[in-house]
Amino acid sequence: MTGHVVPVRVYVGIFLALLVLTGLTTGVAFVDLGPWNTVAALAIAGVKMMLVALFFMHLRWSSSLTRIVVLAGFFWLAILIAFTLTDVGTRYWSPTPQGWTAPTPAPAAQR
Amino acid sequence: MELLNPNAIGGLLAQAVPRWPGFPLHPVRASTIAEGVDDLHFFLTAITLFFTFIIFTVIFYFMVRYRRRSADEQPPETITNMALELTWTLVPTALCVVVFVWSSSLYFQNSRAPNASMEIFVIGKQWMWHLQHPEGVREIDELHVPVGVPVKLTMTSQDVIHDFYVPAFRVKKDVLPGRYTSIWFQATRTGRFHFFCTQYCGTGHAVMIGWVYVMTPDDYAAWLAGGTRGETMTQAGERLFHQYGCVTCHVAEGSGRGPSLVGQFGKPQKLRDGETLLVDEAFLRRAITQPNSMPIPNYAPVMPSFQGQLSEEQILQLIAYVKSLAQEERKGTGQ
Amino acid sequence: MSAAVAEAPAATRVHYLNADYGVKSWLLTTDHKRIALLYLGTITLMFFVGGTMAVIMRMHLIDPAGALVQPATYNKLFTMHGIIMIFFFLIPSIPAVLGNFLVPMMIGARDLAFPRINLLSWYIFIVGASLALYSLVAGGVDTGWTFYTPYSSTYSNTHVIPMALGVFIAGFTSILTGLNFIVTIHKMRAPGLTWFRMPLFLWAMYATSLIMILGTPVVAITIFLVGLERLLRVGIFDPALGGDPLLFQHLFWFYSHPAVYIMILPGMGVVSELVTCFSRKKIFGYSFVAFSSMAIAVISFLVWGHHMFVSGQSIYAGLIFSLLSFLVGIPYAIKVFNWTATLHQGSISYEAPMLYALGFIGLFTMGGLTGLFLASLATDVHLNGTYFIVAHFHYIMVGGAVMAYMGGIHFWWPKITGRLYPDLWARLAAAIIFIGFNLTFFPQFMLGYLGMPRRYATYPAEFQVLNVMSSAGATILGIGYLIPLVYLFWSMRYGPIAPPNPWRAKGLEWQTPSPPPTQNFDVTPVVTEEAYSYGPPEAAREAAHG
Amino acid sequence: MAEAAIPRAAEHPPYLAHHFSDIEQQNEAGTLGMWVFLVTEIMFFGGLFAGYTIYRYLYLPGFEAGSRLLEVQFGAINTAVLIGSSLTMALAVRSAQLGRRKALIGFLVLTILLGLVFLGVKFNFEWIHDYHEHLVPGMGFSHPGPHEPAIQLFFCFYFFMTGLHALHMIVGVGIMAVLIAMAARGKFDGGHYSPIEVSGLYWHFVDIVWIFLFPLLYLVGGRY
Repeated sequence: MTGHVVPVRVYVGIFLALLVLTGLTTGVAFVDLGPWNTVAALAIAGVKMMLVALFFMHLRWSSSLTRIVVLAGFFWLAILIAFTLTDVGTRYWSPTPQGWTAPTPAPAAQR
Repeated sequence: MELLNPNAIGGLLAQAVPRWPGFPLHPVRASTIAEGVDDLHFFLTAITLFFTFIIFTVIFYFMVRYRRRSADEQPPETITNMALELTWTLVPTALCVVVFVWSSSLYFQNSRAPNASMEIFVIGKQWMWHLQHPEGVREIDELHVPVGVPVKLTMTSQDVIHDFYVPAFRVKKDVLPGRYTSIWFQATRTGRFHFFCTQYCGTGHAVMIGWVYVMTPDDYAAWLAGGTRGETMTQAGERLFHQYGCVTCHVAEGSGRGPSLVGQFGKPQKLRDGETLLVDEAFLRRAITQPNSMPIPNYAPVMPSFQGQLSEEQILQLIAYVKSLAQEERKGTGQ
Repeated sequence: MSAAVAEAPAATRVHYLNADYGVKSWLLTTDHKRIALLYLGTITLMFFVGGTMAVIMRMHLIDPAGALVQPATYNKLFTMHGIIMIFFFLIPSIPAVLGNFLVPMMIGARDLAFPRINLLSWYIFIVGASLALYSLVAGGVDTGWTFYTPYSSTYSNTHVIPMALGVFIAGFTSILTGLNFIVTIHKMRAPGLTWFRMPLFLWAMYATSLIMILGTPVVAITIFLVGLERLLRVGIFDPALGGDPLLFQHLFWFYSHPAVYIMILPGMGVVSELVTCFSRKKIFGYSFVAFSSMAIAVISFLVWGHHMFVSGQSIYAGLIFSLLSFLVGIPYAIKVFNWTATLHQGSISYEAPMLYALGFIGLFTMGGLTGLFLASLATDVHLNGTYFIVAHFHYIMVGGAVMAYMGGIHFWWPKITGRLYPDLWARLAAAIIFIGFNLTFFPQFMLGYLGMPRRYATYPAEFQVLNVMSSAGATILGIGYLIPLVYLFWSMRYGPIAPPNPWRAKGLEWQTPSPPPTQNFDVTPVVTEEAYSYGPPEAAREAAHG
Repeated sequence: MAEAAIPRAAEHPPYLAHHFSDIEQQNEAGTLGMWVFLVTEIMFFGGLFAGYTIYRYLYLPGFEAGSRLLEVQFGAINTAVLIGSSLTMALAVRSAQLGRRKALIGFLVLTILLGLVFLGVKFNFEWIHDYHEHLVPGMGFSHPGPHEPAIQLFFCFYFFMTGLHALHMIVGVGIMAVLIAMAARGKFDGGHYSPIEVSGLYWHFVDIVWIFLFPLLYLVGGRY
């Protein structure tokens, strides 16, 4: 009574793919792509995570309940980061972007 | 954004509430926004009392009407009534949205300080408040302001988080270390009103309170004149500008290593990474304490950080001086 | 329903209490029922520790200049009161005591999915609680239960590290208990017990467990970072390094607002059971109440910003959080209306559990509606940090969660101990608690609106009248809580023997003798009917519908 | 009392706990339990990732400068080592499924070795080196330059995150050691491999955390 047994060559294939991706992400970091560097690094890390999760952790052959649990984990992390960024990101937007005008001179100055 | 006129609707309601002698039902209304906030408060109180009344009476009625009369009484089947379920889902939702729109429009309206408002700088320190008028008068735990003039408080803390709260004006804002927060109010009545620290800040949190004295313009002018005549904040700022060598780089004509500060305050400034920020107190404070976190195009990030060397008060004085540079520039072009 | 179990007198029958004797049998038990009792003892102790602090504070506040203690001591009192009551009483109260006892029995299982982890959670709770008590005895903490930096990480010179460690460790109790409940409810339901035949208490436990496992780790790492920052004198919340004081508040409230729902959701599960049992009717709108528990579990993670409206958070973020905070109130309205509708055409009896449930509905309605004041931006500016907030959350926690907890303890007491408690005394205690509670916390709404800030050891004289009223109420409330302590202990020895189903309730837990045998059910029950099938018996209903 | 309901000892294999009705239910409960625990771990690390994201948004130049002070080659080597240990762990689970005890023990030992290599590289080549470079906040941190406070913040995060990850690695190695002891005593022969599978999930999760830590800490903002 064994769960889903995965052939060795699939495991080794995934292992090599992960090594290649590691090399790729390190290499890409040495190329100046401006903001795209971060996007590339995260995208590659995401692909590597999917490979490990789907094949090494057997997510591909496990019940939909397990998949929902995993998605819930990442969704809640996204909630935490996204909502905190709504504050940090918009903190320095001043409500009225029009310029500043000097205060009417205080009454004392008039006399 | 003003879908509902906050003052009209609630006004009627507020009058209806009886004035209890000696037992205040609401705190003194002494600022322009107090009326609007109180109207929303009474509307919400009305909703609360209405729904509480409904729930209590329905429950009491059911308790009496359907009390168990015999031990093995068998009540009829419960039939799920979808219409009822929808009503008490949609009605509260609609109510919430209405109150949300009303309160948010009121909040946005209250969060904008009018343009030419009088500026006062507040420094919260563990368990006392320093309040500084641009004319140079410094006050501890007291604030004298003229009635009818919009006053903008620019606040920062030297240690932990404090909070400046004037119940009578319905204004409150945390005072954070390392950052400026600001509130504004326009007093409508003369008199003496409490202000409190409402963010826990240690042993003396409860004694970090004081009084706002709202005076007629003449009394205020007399008080201001009589106040201890030190150098104004701008003069102190100018002295520091020279003492700390700012003038060597920030040459007025703009030929120095740093950008000229004349006429910069209040204008948007484009940073090297394309973001545009308004040059206000917060921008200048970050420029003084963490200059390299905001690189300016075609200027090398060589400015040293003055974090720790300048006290909060001195930073405020420098900012007041930079503002005066913008004022002169406008006056210069004005004539 | 499975056949009625042959009833042997409790004294001779083997049940989980007399199956084994000796301290080892209790300290090394993996029986969910015994672990529930271990929790009951521990959190009752913590409740009375926290409660005495509350009484001292209320006595202190009779005099505007402070009658009893120094301001520094007062700060420690409200901090310890907050920490002990929240982390060591309210959060574990219903999930760890009633949840541990009832979840396996209500789904017809012999025990939770991971009994050893269940015992481990109790030991983790003991370690956390003893660290907290050490910190209390060693000199207390004065940072407020919210541990706001930079005060907690740099400026406070009290015993913050042992307390932070205690709260950090106690957090894992919630995580492991939540994990246990989720796996148990998913994997170990009795045959025939589909999700929509489960009692609503289990829906509430499931929703609470979701919040426990998704929120608690974030506050665990945050409080750990505060402790680390105190230890190493440097950390990510340090303003000198450009650390953002609001980041701590974001990470803290991300858990601590859903934690408020961890405290109230189980209470709602208990009330759903009580209202249906004592009005002998099926719940009105079962799926609505069940889905509103789940909706609360999800939306509760989107609203934490309303704690920070005046904290310098950007007004645009405030807008988003304000709208979501309004929407999180809707599921509560649905629940309250459905409970009230359940009473319609019922046959209502007024034993003590029902009094607690009705008290819950009334007080929770007021507590919930005053939340609207704090969700709306304009009024929150005026009310934030004042006694209005203190009154609001006490109406929810004391008026709601503690009332429901008391109701649940009284309702399942015969099943837990096999004894009946004196109902007259219980009703008296419920009435005293209801009156004392209202007298204590209603004046605080007015204090808050008048602008009296919270956490003040001394206050301006014009607030004294309302404070004296509140202190008077606190003494009545204190007495009200002592009475059950007396007659419940009395009932354990002298109370009349309880039949398996004294209230003629419908849950699976009432199908076993009380107190139940160690393996709960001799024959795993098969569920054929919906939850709360209090209506006319099967045959009569066919005739009615036929 | 009716005995039929509770499975008698004959069909009651030693590893079936009393409160589960059959082995299938026990295995599913174990796996679901571990996945739910991994979700709590995602949120546990999530608190640090959220803090990192906020400060990276606020002080990007400082974080880029801080990231360039780390040696990327050690990070890359460690990533490869950890991916290798993930492979050996997966193969260990596979051999447990097929009941091959010797292969199971062999792969578990390999996983432990690779884990220790990771910790060795991390401790000897990176942390000690950073200590000598005065880059450890709280222990004589000094890095004069324009972004000094932001760099210190970056290193706070670097040490908190890699420290927490290393702690999880040590716990993982401990679990592997226990599994080897149990496997040696033949506990996993009769097709009962659930503990191995569950520990494998934990190990792969620790690997995934490092898969995200490596680019976020070492490659932020690029190395050009």
